[in-house]
Amino acid sequence: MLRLYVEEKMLSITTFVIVSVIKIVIALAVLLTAVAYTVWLERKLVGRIQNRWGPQRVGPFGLLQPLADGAKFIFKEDLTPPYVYKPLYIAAPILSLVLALTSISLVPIGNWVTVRGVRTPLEITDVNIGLLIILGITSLSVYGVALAGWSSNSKYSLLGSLRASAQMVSYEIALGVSLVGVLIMSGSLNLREIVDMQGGHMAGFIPRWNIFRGQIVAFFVYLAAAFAETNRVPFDLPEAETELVAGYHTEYSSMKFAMFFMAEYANMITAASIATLLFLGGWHGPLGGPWWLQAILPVFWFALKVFGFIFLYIWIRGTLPRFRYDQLMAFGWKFLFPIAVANVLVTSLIVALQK
Amino acid sequence: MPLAPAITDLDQLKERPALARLLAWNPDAVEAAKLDRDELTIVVKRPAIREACAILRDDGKLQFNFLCDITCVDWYPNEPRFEVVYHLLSVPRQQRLRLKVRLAGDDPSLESITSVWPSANFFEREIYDLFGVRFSGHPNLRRIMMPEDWEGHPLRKDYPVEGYR
Amino acid sequence: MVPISYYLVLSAILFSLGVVGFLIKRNLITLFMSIELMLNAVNLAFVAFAWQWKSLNGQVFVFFVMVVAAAEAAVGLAIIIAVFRTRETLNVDRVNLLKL
Amino acid sequence: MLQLVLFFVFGTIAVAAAVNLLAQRHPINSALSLIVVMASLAALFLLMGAEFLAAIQVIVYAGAIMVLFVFVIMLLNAGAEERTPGSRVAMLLGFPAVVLLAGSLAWTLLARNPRPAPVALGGGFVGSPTAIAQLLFRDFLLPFEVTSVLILIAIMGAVVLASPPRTTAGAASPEPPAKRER
Amino acid sequence: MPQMFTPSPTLEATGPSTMTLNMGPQHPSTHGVLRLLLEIDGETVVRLMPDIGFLHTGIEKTCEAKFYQQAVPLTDRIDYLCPLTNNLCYVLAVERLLGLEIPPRAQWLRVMLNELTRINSHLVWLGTHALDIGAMSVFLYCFREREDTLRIFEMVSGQRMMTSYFRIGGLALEPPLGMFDTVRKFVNRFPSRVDEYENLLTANPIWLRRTKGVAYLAPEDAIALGATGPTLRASGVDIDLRRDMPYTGYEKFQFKVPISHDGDVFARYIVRVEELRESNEIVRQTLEGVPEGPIKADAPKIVLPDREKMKTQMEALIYHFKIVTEGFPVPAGEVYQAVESPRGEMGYYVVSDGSPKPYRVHVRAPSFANLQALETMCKGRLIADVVAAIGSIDIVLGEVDR
Repeated sequence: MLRLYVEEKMLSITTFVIVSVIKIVIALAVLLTAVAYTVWLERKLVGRIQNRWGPQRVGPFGLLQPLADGAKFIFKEDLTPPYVYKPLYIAAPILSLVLALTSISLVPIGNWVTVRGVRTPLEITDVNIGLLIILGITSLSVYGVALAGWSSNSKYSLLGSLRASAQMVSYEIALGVSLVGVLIMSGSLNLREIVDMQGGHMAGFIPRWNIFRGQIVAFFVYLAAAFAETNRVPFDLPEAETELVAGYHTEYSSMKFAMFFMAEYANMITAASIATLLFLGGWHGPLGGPWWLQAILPVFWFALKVFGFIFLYIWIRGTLPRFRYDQLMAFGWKFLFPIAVANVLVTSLIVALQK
Repeated sequence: MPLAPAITDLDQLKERPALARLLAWNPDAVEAAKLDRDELTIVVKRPAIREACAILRDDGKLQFNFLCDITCVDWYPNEPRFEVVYHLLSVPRQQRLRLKVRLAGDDPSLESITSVWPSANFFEREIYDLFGVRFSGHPNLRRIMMPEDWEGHPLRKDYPVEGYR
Repeated sequence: MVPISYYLVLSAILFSLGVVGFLIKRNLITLFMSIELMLNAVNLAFVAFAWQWKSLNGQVFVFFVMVVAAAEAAVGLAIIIAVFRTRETLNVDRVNLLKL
Repeated sequence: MLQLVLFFVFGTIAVAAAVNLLAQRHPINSALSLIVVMASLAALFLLMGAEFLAAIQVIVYAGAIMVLFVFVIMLLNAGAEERTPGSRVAMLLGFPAVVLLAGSLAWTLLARNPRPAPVALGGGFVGSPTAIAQLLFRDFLLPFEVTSVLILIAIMGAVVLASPPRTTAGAASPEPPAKRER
Repeated sequence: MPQMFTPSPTLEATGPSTMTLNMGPQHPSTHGVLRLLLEIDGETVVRLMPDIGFLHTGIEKTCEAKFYQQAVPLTDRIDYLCPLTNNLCYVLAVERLLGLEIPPRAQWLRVMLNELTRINSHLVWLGTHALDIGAMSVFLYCFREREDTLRIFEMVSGQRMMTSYFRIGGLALEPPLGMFDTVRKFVNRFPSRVDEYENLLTANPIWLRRTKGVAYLAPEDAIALGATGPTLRASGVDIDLRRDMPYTGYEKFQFKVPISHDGDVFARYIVRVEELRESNEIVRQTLEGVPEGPIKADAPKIVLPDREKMKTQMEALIYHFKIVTEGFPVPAGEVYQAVESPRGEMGYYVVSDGSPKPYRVHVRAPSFANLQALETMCKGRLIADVVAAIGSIDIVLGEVDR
């Protein structure tokens, strides 16, 4: 049932709508800014890894670089090559971006807050099958890639999108199975409940995060699968620029290309958020303090963990070469998937024995 | 280091193994020979070039198993106009040998040696492209450097350096 | 407050559209999609009944239908690929021999 | 009330997309229409409290099965469908028959004049994952296991059918390096 | 409807399930303007046809219109990653035609700079090869060291890339003060930098998967297809012209010739990385005891006089005028001079008819011959392996097309 949480503390459905709209606007603004600065962070960090400065001309430390990039994308000529299948060619990047932005709406970033008597969760909507819906939306994002490649009517795009759709569908399985262990332990699909399960400490000081409670294998499976789902190095074959020019978005330019670009980074942030929520204890952190600190700290811990994950993404990008396509498939099916299944078996056995 | 004069007398060079082998095979195939600046050159008659290459490659003592290079020199307006030059290398013996075939300007064609060394493929295409020398039996004799519809053969001496205007 | 019959009528309409598609479409893949549409219509009916009787059995059946649909799609599309490889067409009127 | 509005919205979308499925000539458009049908059905499932099924509908149907369809359409580069005499006959005979079928079904269903089920938004009956799992792994354990075997067989069948005839060997592994030259 | 441009040649698909893919000339991994026509079945390469000539500049023809000494700067442009090797090869060929003896100091410097050029070229290769396979950072690490070698070239010649430093009869200039110190610093630093590259690649499992057993070339195939240099040595054929047919004094230096018997991309990678270390050792040896003395041969009619002499001595001025305006005649004859360039056997075939202009200059370009081996390497493999194979044979399109 659509549990819309029209609770007693919420005054009416009107308040609910108003609060939701405010939250959507804020979330979108924050997410898009985060996307822009993830790009900046990536360029800066990869630059440092490679002995160069990265962006530093636009603003202090190149901090205004995302704005310059955005302006450039907007004012670039928007080429539509002949022979493309236009409706889908235009729809594909929009689909990609919309799906990437939608999935973040189910990600809680902190506890409930009460503002002027209106109590609301720190996310756009709290659904009790949140994780499943996120998985569903992510599974739909294949279409953006597949349709972009197909409608471009170019061989490189087609090869890229065939690779991408096969890769994303394959790794989705390993990714889904890697989450099952956590779900067995928490017994819920609600992200908020999963995080609540991870509060507190074991043996006095170890946080009760899932990663410390036997899900470390699942975490690494999720890590690898998430890299593949978001088409990042070392699984960036769909857009392997040395082989397929730019894969599925070879024929795209200007804002349409920017949409794919933003979708990729938004997906990265979503993947990082899910990893944080499911394995790294969400917004739980070590510090206590006065009430105002308690209000801010969860969001801070959450952001810190997401940042750490994204840092890992970027670090690996600067370090590793790229897999070959058949090796990628073999890695997903013959290595990650069995490990994930084994993890599910072991976890369920342990949980069953404990009961 | 003053230059020693080139030896062009066939009799003086007879003891050279490569030349001796070719003479033993078919004395008519060898047109001339020259030893100049420590480099042995054997001029082979046109019909014999492919078999001469095969013999030099397969001979157990000579082992000229590596084809370094094929190129061409245009002696326009002299006749015979073209000289196709083959550079062979014996990897085990570390020796080089130069073979030459002289071709008349009105019929610049000879047998391809791609069946002996597949590596001759590109070199012969290049010569065809830039000199207009045809190689019979070449698997894919097309222009390689110039566009398909180019007119003329740029490395010929009657082709101006600046190109036709 | 939606009457159960509305759901059933919607299900019937979708099912009929699936049947129409199966009859008039000529592309093997589209035919296949029409079958999927019919299965979906049936799923809708199942869920509607489950809702009416407050019994989850109907939903479990939808689950099984989905599994069968997935298996069917995998095998069916593999057959389509095999057919396309030999006939080089997807038109059912031209794929009228059982032998590959 | 809200439920009725949502029903009509998603029901209309579903029917429109299904009609579009039939109207489109190119299979990829049909496939996309079918995805829309499935997504709106998922919304209807939510209205009826089948939240697990709604998510599964999106993940399995839209996210996996239809991706397979789109993938195959891309792979075979299937063009627009052509009209043949056979399709015209099917159109002439099929349409009336189907209209008859749909009409009789609708009449039968509506003539019963059932009571509206008095379930409010947010109320009791929920097909939660836990509830479904308990049913699935207790009462329906045997069918569940049978379907898993079915899936396994389907995977093998698909692999056998779709793999190309064994003419070209795949990427050949390098032979052992030959002896040194000298 | 806009007209589609169909480039020629074209490749027709031979089977129902294959399609043709046009890779290049504008493609990120074809190292310039190579165009590959691929016929692929899925992602498996069925046929591969290189199409070259996009960079054809007619250098051989231009040389025929220049004096002998004027052709030296043209040779820089043939292989723009190792200009000094090209200089050396051409200059050696002309010196052999002339029968000219080169003073030992010039020879030592030639060896030193030639090996630095090899390091420079291999660094570009390593960087781009790693970039092709997706390892981004190695590229910039390699270019960091390449910058050092380019600075050394700039020190000696005033130019970073198109140096034209070797001249017929010696060198252009006496190397500046402090040059040997700079080289010594570089040589001492460089091995640790090679370790750094190897840390990122050699034991990296993904790198190993991408390179081991990929693009195999059997030794007999390598010889038949005319492959030379590291490509040939990685297939197990032990030949290195520096050791086996020494020129310009290479016999005075001790070095190993790395070979491998695996014949795959990884073998070529290992051979080249070892060559980086060996070249560094050669440079280190050349630094010990560079002989003192002139840097130009004592041949006033051929070698340009020093600036100082030209301003003070009448004969020198006359010779200078004559060399610059009329060139110098070269005895008739022909010479094929081969050197070991970073890519393989680079040969210059120079024919003289006794005039001050070369009658014919032909370049035996290693990349041109190595490129022929590409189809054998890539048949039946995946597109990604084609990229790895192109990187591993290290082609330079300036040299392929000339």
